[in-house]
Amino acid sequence: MAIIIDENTNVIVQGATGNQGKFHTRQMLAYGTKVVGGISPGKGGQELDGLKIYDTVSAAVEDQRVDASCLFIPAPFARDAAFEAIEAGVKVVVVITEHIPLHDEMEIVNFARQKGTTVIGPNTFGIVSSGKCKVGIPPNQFFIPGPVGIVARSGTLTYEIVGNLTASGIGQSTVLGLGGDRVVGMSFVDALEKFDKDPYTKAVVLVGEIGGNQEEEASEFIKKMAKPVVAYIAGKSAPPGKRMGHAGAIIERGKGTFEGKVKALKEAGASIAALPFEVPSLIRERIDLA
Amino acid sequence: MAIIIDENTNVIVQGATGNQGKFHTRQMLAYGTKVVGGISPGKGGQELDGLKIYDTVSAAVEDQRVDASCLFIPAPFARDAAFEAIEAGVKVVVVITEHIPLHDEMEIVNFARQKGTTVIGPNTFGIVSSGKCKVGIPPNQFFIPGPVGIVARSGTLTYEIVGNLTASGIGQSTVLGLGGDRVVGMSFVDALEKFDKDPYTKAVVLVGEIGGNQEEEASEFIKKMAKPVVAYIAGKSAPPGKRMGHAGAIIERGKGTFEGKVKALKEAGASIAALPFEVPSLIRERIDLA
Amino acid sequence: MKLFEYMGKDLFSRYGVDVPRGRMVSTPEEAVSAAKEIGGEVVVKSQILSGKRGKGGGILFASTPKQAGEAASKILGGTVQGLVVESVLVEEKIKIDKELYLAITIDGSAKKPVLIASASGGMDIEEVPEENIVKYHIDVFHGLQAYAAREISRRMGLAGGIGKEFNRLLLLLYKVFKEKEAELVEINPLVISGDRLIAADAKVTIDDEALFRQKDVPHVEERTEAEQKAHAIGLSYVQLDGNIAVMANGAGITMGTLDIIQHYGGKAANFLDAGGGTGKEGTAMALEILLSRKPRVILINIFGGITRCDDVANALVQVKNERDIPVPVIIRLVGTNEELGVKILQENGFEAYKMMHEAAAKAVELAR
Amino acid sequence: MKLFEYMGKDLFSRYGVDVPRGRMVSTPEEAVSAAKEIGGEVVVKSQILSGKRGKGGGILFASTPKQAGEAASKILGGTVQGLVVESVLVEEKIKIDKELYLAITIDGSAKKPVLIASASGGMDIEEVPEENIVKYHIDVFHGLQAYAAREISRRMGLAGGIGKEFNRLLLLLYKVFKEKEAELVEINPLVISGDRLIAADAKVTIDDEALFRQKDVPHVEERTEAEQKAHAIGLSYVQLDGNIAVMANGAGITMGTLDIIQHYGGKAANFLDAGGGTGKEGTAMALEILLSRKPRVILINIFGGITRCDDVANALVQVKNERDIPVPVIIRLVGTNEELGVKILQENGFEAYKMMHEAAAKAVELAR
Repeated sequence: MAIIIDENTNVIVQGATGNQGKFHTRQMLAYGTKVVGGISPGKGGQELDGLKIYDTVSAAVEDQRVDASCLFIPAPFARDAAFEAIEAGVKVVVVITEHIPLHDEMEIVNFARQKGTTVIGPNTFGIVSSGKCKVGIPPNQFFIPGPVGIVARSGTLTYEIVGNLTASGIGQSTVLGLGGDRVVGMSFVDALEKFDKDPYTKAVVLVGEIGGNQEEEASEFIKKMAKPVVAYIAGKSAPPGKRMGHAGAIIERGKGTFEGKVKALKEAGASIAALPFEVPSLIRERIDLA
Repeated sequence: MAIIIDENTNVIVQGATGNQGKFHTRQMLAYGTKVVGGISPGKGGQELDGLKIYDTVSAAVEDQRVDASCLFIPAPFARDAAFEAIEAGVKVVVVITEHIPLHDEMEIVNFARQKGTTVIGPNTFGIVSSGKCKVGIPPNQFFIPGPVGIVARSGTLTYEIVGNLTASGIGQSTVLGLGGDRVVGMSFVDALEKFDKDPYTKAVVLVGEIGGNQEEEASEFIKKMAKPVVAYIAGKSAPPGKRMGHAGAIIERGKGTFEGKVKALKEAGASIAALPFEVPSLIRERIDLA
Repeated sequence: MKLFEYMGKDLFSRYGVDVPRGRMVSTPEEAVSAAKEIGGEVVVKSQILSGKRGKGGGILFASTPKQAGEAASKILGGTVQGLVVESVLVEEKIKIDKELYLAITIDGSAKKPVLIASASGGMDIEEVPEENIVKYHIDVFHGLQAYAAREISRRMGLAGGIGKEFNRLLLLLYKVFKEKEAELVEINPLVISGDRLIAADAKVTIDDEALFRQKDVPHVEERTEAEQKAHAIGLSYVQLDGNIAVMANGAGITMGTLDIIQHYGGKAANFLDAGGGTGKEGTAMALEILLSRKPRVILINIFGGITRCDDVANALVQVKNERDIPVPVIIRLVGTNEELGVKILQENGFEAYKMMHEAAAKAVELAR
Repeated sequence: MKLFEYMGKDLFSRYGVDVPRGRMVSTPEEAVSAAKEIGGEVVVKSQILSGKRGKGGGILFASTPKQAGEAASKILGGTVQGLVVESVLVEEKIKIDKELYLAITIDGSAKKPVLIASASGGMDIEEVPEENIVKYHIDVFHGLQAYAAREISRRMGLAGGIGKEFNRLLLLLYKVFKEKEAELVEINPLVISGDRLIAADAKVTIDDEALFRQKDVPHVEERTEAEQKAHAIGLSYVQLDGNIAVMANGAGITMGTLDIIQHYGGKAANFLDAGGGTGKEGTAMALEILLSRKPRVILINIFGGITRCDDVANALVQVKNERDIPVPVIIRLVGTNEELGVKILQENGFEAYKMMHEAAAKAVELAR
């Protein structure tokens, strides 16, 4: 088991014939993801390494079952492509694209809600259900199957933590990137709910950062969770009012501080890793890995 | 029993302090409708014949339970008022107003669908559950409780048929006006579904007219209905391309003809009244009124 | 409100839709100079609010300005499809590689705009088999979006440069539809001409109820004089060609009255829904409109609800006292204060009926 | 991108929002003539991208043009809230009957715009008790509608003429927010002055990511020179005030690196997320930016995924061969082709670490 995607997930790639799209489509196929088509307007009927290319998402959906779409679409056109996937009935839409305007992001997320679609991102590395399916851009080699679910706002920091876990022999059920922007489709709470229900996941690592109040909201949920949570929050040293790379990672008007988030998480019963490499040992404290 | 509204329905009137609104609010109260408030921006806190006036629908909803709203709002502002009621969570919105622009009507109806609201009208006389509740403008004196449900696109023609039924001693469970415009909230099918489930209704009278294909769609549903349907269709003599008063009553491109509708209804098993006064005897043929 | 072809094309053109170069003229002389200005072969098209102009002789081709003038003088002042032609559109004749059909209208069942397109253009869309038609319902809040345009092009089998032009056109046409609050925008035929996609015709109907806020749309009057008069005082009036003038209160009951007249073998002279406004002045004006068509008999059918029967009766009596009514008036009057109303009528020499079919039968009899 | 007050007011004014009459000037002389033109008492307001200007001496009142000139010369060229004042806004002094607060911003949790209003204006909204704040979430597709404006006015207790003005203002402000793709539009204070409702201040932040299509918004540069340089080549760079220059690949891991430096008692000179672009040229430019701040040590933290460690190592070596690097460079390099990368580094005199906290600890030690 895993959350959101697994070995039966049929994936299409929107923007499969662009540079980034082509590279990561090959990587996903190499990982074992069931990529069943690429979308590239005007190139319908062509093939990419044996992969069928369609002009539109509807054309792909008419042809076969599509469970998820991965978007490598330049920011100015990402809203349209996301709407296309949502409208066509694709139930998981992973928006890798960064720099999408906020008002477009709000429209994507609200349209998805109306249609009951799960949006991952924008500005995310995607999602990996270890050993089963990868929809997104993380390097293939770090992930091993195991009992720890990971949900994060940031990419390489997640790889860092996954690397530490894997090096310690602790595998991951699903690793999910919510995205670094101020408006993204899923929240920590959404992910924690799914992990709490997933029989294969025994503990969850929450990789948060300063800005917003997602971590605080997550804390309320963690109180009710059956499974232990280990959290690491980045941005302790960041000065207020500065965006630390991510649009969402900014302390504004005294809100979204490191201290506030850590306090809320601690009170909710989460273990806090002061440094990333402490995560594996905290996991071992909370669950029996034998 | 009855459909949509009954003796427990709390009703507000939007535009209660205008000429039309004031008159019909009094008529509804006289009929026994539980009118619990009037909405009139800028007049909140005032009273009309002892009825509380609120500035906004939200103010009324905060103060007490509101089940239905009746709109007497000039056409240019009707869309806004309908949105207000829908957004505030009122589940039945009766739009009496005529001459509302079509694009506004589409927005009202689609917003209502998103929110699960029933819209009756626009350009309707409203709805009467005989002896229990009236939301709209029909004269009070014609309705008597009984087993026949009536659904219609037109007003006075409905009064005519109700008058004939009442004169024959046949009462009505609920009399519902869908509205005469091309885009309205409810269809014949929606109403027939409700009547078919309503334990008090034994037969249904469908008062249709030329234009559109609602009657044809209704025929498909009538085939599956447990209860008998008597139909009268107006506009047999109307020439194509002319709007007979109602925006929706027009034969365009050879579609929506009298003949097509009658044929479909007959095939579905409905009894057809050639003239309005034949309705009561057709009802007697189909149900036992003893 | 329907727009003339030239107005529709003007509107399209302002939104960036490609239309043939052309000029609207109302004399043969103007047609000659328009043809000169345009150069080459031209088409002379009668401007009437009806389709099927080609079959009615309302569209002629001309190779020279002189011929264009001749074509114009043939058409102008004559009738096409029963309508008088007051102006013609002189346009460049475009090379036709393929004709398509494209329209956006309102689907009353779906309660949404629907885009209808077909690779079989130039003919009536009703005659095109369903499987050759692409239909796409448009979300009223999100509008027609770029991805939807791509999907429609795909279903139409349009690719490459023309596919892109078609995508662009779809978005523009929806913009016209939405911003102008149209009931219908139709391009038939939409012509593929080399790498151009040209709207060779333009049918635009603006929602009458939206005209109060559509100030920059040209005004087109399709109503007869009597219909205009009735509309001005809030009556819904449609001219028909029988001899029984009809007035009733409500659209449905008026239609029903007309049907009953037909049922008994009569023919109505009009549809007149007086709505709730049957006071003295309204009644007087309504009667004046009815009489202007010189009917054999007048049939009034009032089902008084909010309207009180005695008010209706008094209004009629007052009108009768003030002006001559040269034909019999048959009145059916029931509802609120019925007895009082009937009494007033009878005291003043009107015949009053209780059942509408009886009144109609009597009117038919008198009209023979 | 934040706009200066005068730009925000100009924008508001173009949408029909009532703002004080005023002029932006950059010399005392211009301030004198602006005050003359405006007449009566004026306010001289420093134009900086920060709030709390009043407390910082950045807002002065003047009764005469001469005083306005004096006020301007006091403020211009000086600093307010740590920022250099290059221009001042000279405005009519408005009569204040009451101060309100009004803003529209984006609620990341609700994923919707939220309108925030309070009858307690003039102070920071954070200091206003929650129960005195009206919050209204706006549907992103339907926008702020007239009924919502009426409801907000009601909750604000605003009735009569001012209530209507407020309704109108709400719709206008949302229009600015939506059309200009703002992250924030704020009026604080919003002043009731007789029957007028005047935006006495204007804070507008436009979404940086939308600037590519927001062509008519004035450009405001808040970044330092180094930040601009980094931004131009796609690096995410924030200047800080420590002495350990940091470069990593990814926003989260860069933040994490900064945190670890602080954890060990060090201070970072910057945040620099090189993203995936750690090729030779990118690396060279990034290093140049890092060195421009004259750090004691450079810490590079690369977790190679798609990025190959040998590529990173080679890029570093090449840069080292081409230019002088006057400070020690500590590198943490793991991931794809790690062994090869580390070998290249070590052969060229770089110290390579496996764990990021060890590398950070070493950098802190060297920076002491």
